[in-house]
Amino acid sequence: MSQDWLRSSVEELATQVSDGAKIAVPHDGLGVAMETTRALIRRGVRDLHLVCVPVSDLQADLLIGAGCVRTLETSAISFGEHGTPHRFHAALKAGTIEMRDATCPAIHAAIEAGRKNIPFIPLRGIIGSDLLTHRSDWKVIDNPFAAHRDPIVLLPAIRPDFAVIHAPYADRDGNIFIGRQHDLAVMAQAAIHGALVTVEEVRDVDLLASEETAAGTLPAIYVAGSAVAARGAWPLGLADHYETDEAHLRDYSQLARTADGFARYLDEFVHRRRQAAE
Amino acid sequence: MSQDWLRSSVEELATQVSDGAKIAVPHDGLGVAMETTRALIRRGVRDLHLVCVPVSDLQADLLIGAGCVRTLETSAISFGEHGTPHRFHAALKAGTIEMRDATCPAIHAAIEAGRKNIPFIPLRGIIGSDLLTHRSDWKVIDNPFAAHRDPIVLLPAIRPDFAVIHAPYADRDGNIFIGRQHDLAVMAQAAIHGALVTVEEVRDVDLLASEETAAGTLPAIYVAGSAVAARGAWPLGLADHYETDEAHLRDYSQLARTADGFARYLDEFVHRRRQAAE
Amino acid sequence: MTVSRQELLIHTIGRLLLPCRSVAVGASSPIPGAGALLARHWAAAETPPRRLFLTILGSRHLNAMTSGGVELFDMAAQGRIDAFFLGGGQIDGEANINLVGAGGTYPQTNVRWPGSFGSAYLYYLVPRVILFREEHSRRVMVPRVDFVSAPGPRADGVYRPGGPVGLLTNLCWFSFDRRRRRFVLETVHPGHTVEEVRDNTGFDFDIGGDVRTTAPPDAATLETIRGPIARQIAEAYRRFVAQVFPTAA
Amino acid sequence: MTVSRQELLIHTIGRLLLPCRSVAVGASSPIPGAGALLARHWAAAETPPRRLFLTILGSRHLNAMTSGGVELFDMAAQGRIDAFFLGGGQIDGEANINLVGAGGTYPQTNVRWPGSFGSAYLYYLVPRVILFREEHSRRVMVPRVDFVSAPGPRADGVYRPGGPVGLLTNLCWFSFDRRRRRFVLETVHPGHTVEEVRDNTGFDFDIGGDVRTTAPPDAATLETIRGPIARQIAEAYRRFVAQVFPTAA
Repeated sequence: MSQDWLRSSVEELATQVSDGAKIAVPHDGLGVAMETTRALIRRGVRDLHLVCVPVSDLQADLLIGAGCVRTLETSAISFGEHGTPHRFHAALKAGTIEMRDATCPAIHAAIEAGRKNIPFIPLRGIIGSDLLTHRSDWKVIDNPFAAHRDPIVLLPAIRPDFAVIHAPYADRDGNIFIGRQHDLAVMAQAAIHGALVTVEEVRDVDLLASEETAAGTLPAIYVAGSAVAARGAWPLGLADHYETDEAHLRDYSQLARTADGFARYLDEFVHRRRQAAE
Repeated sequence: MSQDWLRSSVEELATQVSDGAKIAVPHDGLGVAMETTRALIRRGVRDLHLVCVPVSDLQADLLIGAGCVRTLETSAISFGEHGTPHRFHAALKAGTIEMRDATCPAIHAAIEAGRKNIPFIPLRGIIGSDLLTHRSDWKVIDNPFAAHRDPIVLLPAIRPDFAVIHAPYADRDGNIFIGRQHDLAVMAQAAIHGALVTVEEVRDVDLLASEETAAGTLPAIYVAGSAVAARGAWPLGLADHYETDEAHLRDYSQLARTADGFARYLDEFVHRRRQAAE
Repeated sequence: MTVSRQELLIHTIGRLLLPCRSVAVGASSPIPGAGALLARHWAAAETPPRRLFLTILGSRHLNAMTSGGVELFDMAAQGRIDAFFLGGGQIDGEANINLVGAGGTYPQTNVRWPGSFGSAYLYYLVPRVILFREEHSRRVMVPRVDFVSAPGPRADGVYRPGGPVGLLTNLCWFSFDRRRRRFVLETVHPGHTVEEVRDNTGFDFDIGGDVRTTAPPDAATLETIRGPIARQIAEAYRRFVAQVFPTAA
Repeated sequence: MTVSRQELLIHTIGRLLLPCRSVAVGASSPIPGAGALLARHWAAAETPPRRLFLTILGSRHLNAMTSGGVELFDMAAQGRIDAFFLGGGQIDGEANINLVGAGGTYPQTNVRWPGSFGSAYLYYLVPRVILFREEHSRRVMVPRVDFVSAPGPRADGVYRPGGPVGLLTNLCWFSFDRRRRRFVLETVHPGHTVEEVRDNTGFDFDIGGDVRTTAPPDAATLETIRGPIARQIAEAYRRFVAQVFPTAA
């Protein structure tokens, strides 16, 4: 089997993302493609529409700080106990990004609608929240199946150009093991061109050969390109493989307080590609 | 851990289904609960609303022939090369069942809407098909997100009372291994009370302990009750475990040509519980 | 070498599917399945090799999907299925197909077929739907279907990126002109005539400039069909292979 | 034995959750997580033992779900989550909560919090939402939130099978009267007073007939919290356990 799905490097993978592309990204622990993120910054991508499924942290803050993002759609940006997303806050204050605050199930439902390629999907809740006031792309209609008045929100489907993810391994045919993180498959399926995937390694196995592994597999048909990136989620973690590098996150949050500090961080860890010792 | 989810027998499991209940069933190969079906006939359940996800064969024909079904919602009833579903045809001719012809993706989408408990879901296609003419519960609206006229079908969600399925095994906590048959999980989740499950066996393992098996597991929270039924899909097959008993299906189709022949079949294989030699 | 009817159809389908990246085939469709395997075989032999994703419904190994039955329909909506096959108990000249029943008054039809399956959806969404029905008779090819499971393309403003490219039978290959909503007879299978097609077709159709004979497979292709393709398809369609390619089963 | 603030809160939450079949807890919520584990422990000790399904978001082992993040929201819609916890940078007297930001003009708020997460959905659908915010100050408990992430219950005809049962803070437990849309002070934690609650609350609230002192855990419960519960929660909230239950971490 030819491995036409395998790119020579993460840099090559990153060239598939054009300026202005809409990309969907997962949250910490699920396989955030941090090495791809750094490659995108190195190649100077601009005007991304970043859809966080359903939240993000370092990945969004880095891309925003590096000036790669025009539109941010997310239910939260949070470093948890590890600090504050200063670049996100600075961009909000400066008005340099278009902010689309959402709620987690709305992003999930819109991505699920994208996977079915239906134009919209209804969702409960939301009415009365100020989120709705600021989302002119969300509509309220009266449920046409109800006997009485029953207002409900309709969300337009999200079909990103790419889902950008990191996973433990690909098999010899380019199928990707994602385990129980079915959300990653939904994102890849919803994406017009499929998923751009980094993997820790390629294994000479067939994931589709057994029911056990097939159930946790993203089939190659949804993959627009893959590259090997060992520790490709670093400094974030990858479940069962490595933990989040909490010290690095705290250091980042300190540095990124100022534009200067952030520039130094980019120079050292993105452009000069320093990685913390394993 | 107490095994309060484990019923003493399939008969006990079948008592959970009341007359008039709406039940969702999968198609051949995915885990059709034939032993539960026979138990339902033995206990004389009436007025079922049978939702086939998305098609059925012997299970539907048996339940219809035995007079258990009031409403049949399906995209097809077919024995493939093994004969003709005579009891289904006879009931249609006699007008004793309400027929709701559908198309596979519409049943899937309505069940997915049931899982999200949204009242409806849009779906492409269908308009111009006579299916729509006969489904007064399906509506056509103009897509409110389109700039131009864009008619689209809205399907009401399906929330069955139970999903009725058969699976290879349960673990010690009542989690059910379903492999890559994610459809079974969706049916169970959409069901108001969850799934009634028969399993070939209970294994002293924890399916949630590894990513590999967790991805193919229906968690116990969606299970309304389980019972052990070895070869519980017979005469249908269970992937990786046993094949469809094609000779039995052909014999059934021959017998079920007439009401008398069908009564003899019921007597022998349902009430007197004869099973073909393994 | 004598080319069987099945081999001619498999070869014709293989050629129709060659441009595709992804093909899905129904559960009881051995000839389309074999045709798709042949197209996959050819794509893999290109320089550089090209991958053709193939899903035979119900097969465990010939299956690019991992999320259950709904995945096929979602893939089709995503634009990830380039070709699919549909048949029908009745097919009419506007490419309407009927998989439900004939005669009587629905639902109390005189004849009842299994049902519409996914036709009322896939017919709108898959760019290359190949109508495939071996029986070519006035019973099947009717002036007007009794029940429209899935309508042929029409200018009704309905979202319809897909539709039929043509109709393949035991007698011939018709293309379908979506704008004019008519079948066009393109090739007639060896041993059959335009006359015969006309006699057995209940609907009007057009005739292409010069109706040629359907091209049979060459010797190398025939060898491929009888060898590797027959072996690969044996998993999904055991009985068919035993009947048609007894040496491979 | 001295009961710590955390232990009092864990015990209070455990009692509130006891009637539930299924509880979900957010990713950064160690006290609610411990409270839920306590309720599960009690349920398992009943005769016959009763199973309480518990999902701590982000945990691998304390997790009843297998289909990814969307599953929590679908479960809530299905009616399979009986209780959940929400907080807020601001909470007002009508139980509106704000997780987005304060001051300035949205989106250029003076202070920005992470965002609304699932609040604008779960608040409507989960029957027992417990508002949990340790800091009890006029900065948090405001007359009117600056941004409504999720609105308190109101008679607006919106589908809302769920909503808040009350608000638990470092000072007290308020129930919430959905009909009157007001908080009712039910118990004040040991060492604190109604006066103190009033001084630190920016919104009006009602006072129940007799405001009692929040019941502390008995000795057996305290042992359970400090032993098995602390050990179980260590997986999900390592840092918290190291801080509060150093012997269990």
